[in-house]
Amino acid sequence: MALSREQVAMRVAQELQDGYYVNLGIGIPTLVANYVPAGIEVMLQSENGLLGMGPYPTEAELDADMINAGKETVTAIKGAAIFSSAESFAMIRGGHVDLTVLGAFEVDQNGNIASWMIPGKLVKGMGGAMDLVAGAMNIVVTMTHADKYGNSKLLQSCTLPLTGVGCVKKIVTDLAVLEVRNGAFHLLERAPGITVEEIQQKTAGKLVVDGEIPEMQFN
Amino acid sequence: MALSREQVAMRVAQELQDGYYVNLGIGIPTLVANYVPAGIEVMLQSENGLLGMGPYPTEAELDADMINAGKETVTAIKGAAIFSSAESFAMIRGGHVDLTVLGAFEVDQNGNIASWMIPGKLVKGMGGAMDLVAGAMNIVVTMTHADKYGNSKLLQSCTLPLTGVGCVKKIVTDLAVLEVRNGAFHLLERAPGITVEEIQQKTAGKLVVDGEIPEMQFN
Amino acid sequence: MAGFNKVVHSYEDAMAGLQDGMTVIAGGFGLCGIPEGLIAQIKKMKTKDLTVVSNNCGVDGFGLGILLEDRQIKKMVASYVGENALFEKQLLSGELEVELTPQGTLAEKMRAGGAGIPAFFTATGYGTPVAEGKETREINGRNYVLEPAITGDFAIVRAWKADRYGNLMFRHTSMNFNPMAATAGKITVAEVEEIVEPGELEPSQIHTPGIYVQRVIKGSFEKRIERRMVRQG
Amino acid sequence: MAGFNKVVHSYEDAMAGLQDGMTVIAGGFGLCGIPEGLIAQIKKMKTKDLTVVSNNCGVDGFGLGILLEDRQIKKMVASYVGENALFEKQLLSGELEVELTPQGTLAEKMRAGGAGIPAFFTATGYGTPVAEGKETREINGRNYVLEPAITGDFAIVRAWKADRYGNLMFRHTSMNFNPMAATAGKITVAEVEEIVEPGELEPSQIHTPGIYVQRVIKGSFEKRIERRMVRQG
Repeated sequence: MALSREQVAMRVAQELQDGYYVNLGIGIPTLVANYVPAGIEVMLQSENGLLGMGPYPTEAELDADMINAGKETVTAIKGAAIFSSAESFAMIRGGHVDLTVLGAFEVDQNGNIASWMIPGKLVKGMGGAMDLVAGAMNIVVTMTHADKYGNSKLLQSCTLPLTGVGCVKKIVTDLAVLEVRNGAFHLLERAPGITVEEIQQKTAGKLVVDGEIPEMQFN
Repeated sequence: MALSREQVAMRVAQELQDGYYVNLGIGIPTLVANYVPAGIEVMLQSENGLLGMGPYPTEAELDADMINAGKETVTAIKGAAIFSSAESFAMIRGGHVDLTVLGAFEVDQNGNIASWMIPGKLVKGMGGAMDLVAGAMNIVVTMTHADKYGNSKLLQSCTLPLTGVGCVKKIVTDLAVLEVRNGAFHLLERAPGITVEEIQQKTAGKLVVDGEIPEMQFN
Repeated sequence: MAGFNKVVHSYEDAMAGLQDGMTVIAGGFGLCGIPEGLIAQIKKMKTKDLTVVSNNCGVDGFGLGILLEDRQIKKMVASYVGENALFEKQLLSGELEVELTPQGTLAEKMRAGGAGIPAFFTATGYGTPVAEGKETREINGRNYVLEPAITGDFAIVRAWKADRYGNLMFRHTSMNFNPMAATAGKITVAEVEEIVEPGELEPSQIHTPGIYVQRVIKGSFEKRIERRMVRQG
Repeated sequence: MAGFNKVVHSYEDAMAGLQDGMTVIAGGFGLCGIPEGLIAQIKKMKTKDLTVVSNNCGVDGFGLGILLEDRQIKKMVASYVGENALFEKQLLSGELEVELTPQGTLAEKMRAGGAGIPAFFTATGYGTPVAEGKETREINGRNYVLEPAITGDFAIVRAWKADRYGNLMFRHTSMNFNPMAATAGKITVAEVEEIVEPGELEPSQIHTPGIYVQRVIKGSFEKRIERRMVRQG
């Protein structure tokens, strides 16, 4: 069965390593913070200028001057640092953030990503997404494998305007975990109960299936 | 009579305006701080990262972590700001410093300045001088009008490697105050007792003498 | 120091000299850290044809959004807009021009403007619509886009504490774009929560040295929250 | 947070991995704000053929100057050198190569290296020997030089206070080049006067966020004064 949003977040959380600085995008990526594996500590970077983002505030802690990149009120952990937007993107652009998790409309087999603009629809802007995909060492994209009409979002070549080129390394969808490498999607894991055939059928780009593909493990 | 170092500094100090941010180079420029006219306040920028430089410390105030760009121990005035070298040169390069006073080996009639390198002698480096001459809105050069052999330092074209091109606006020497404009030195003032003829004789570049040239006034 | 007393006592004085067609760089991220009173003054002045550079354009009825009501903004340079219906309407009708700029590039363009760097290379936006018409170059095996700096006739920022020399400190994440915006204005106006005596701000903890700031005004702030999220305490 | 505890307890651990031929970026201005113990450790390791990037190269017997004694430095990138006789001697004999870089350009090259900006334009040095062999360009009527960024295999900095996450604060003008150097090392090592608990440093007053710092060591410092000037108090 296709994964729920929470399950996708749980699977992405398995990509975390101890000591990682991580930037989580809006939506499913935000949920990843709830599933950090035991024994592993990560520090969350919020691109509006906060390293060491904590949970939402209590009523007593609420402060209009303390927000995250999603413009939500937030807290800072002990040992956090707060800085300007230029410093924040120096970190991001300079490759100091270990992992970025973000959503997308489309990804293609060359690691290109389209996530910010659908021609004909109102374009609200790219925010920090272009900087994040250009700067992070390690990008994981979360999205549904196909749109609601069954059209694949894993393409030979993105059809929408790009957010970044050749930058996506890993994709976690509701059906599979895939690695982007050498111009192809390499299937690494299946969602529980999902067949390779179904993944193949919903992957428009080149899919490499090498040997037995294990099911994802959730503890 | 040719001005003393102190008199050159006193004359340069007349260029100060209330509210000016000023960077003073090593040597005679440093002395300018002693002659700030009454009723005028300036703030001294030291390019190692201090805005609001104060006097030398007392024995009690001495602190190895508090130095100026000449690597001398120094103090900060109330209301000073301390920052990184990148921030300091952002101020300088970005044109936020109102006036820079510095010494030179040569200046030419096109406002070029040579102040850091004499071929054949050991080259110690340009420090912040190239940034200062490229960045300040307003540059005053202090130097002797001629070298100890009587050779002019105000040339048609600099002979030494340059520090900056077309940047010098004003020169205060031991003999004269001159403005650099339209490819010529325009004589503005004479040192007391110095004749226009002597200045002309010691100026190798094009000198414009327009009307009666007043003597410098010291109060 | 008369020459360094940058405190003004009215919003009229704070924004004096702002004219039709000027470029205004504004600090703030969403509604956090915005100079509320200075924006209100621009509305009052009815200045037109402004180019506004800011990460966002406020919401309907608050922040930079209020400058849309009388069509004072001709062009918006931002990374994310359209949190307000009026913005959408003016954009779709062609009354408002928008130059979308990646958030980090926008921050760096402001910093570069203030720091005398006319242009810089960045990988951000390479191969995307952002790079169209711009010079690109491969450096050490990666592709980069050349981005020009931004400067403004005015910069308007909000700070927490200031002294009369214009030294500024920002509070928590209301810092965001404010320090870079402050460096990039020909005239930079800081609207602040508190004015303290020179010397009260520790020199090495000043975020924006006073050299960048021409005017300081004490404001009072609503500090509207855009997305109020709380947990059970 | 095991993963974020960056404190090491020996200088051997602090500089582990430094190898012949590497590039080391060092903070400090003159003898102010230099990582004395880390420099001593490099001397002890006898690492050779180093490229050292620092505003200055210390004096005879102190600071980076001690790395000249056993000819550990192959190339120096600096804005002002030669405060020591040994430096002069090695330079004149051709044993030591020097790349003189304007001070502001040097600071910006380090910042750019840390910030993922591979190159930037600056007016500094246009028309001078510094611009030789470099691309120049007229932008809005002024001439500029394209300067590439600098990064290092190691960066060594001195800070005042640190927490175990690597957040740093600098003291007075010992800040100087340290914040930029800290961003530009693949491995950045901070030698500090005091290590405090996370949370003791006010988040918005941290000069260098811990993300840039891989190792922290508590040092003790001589803090030699280069030009001791005092007035009668």
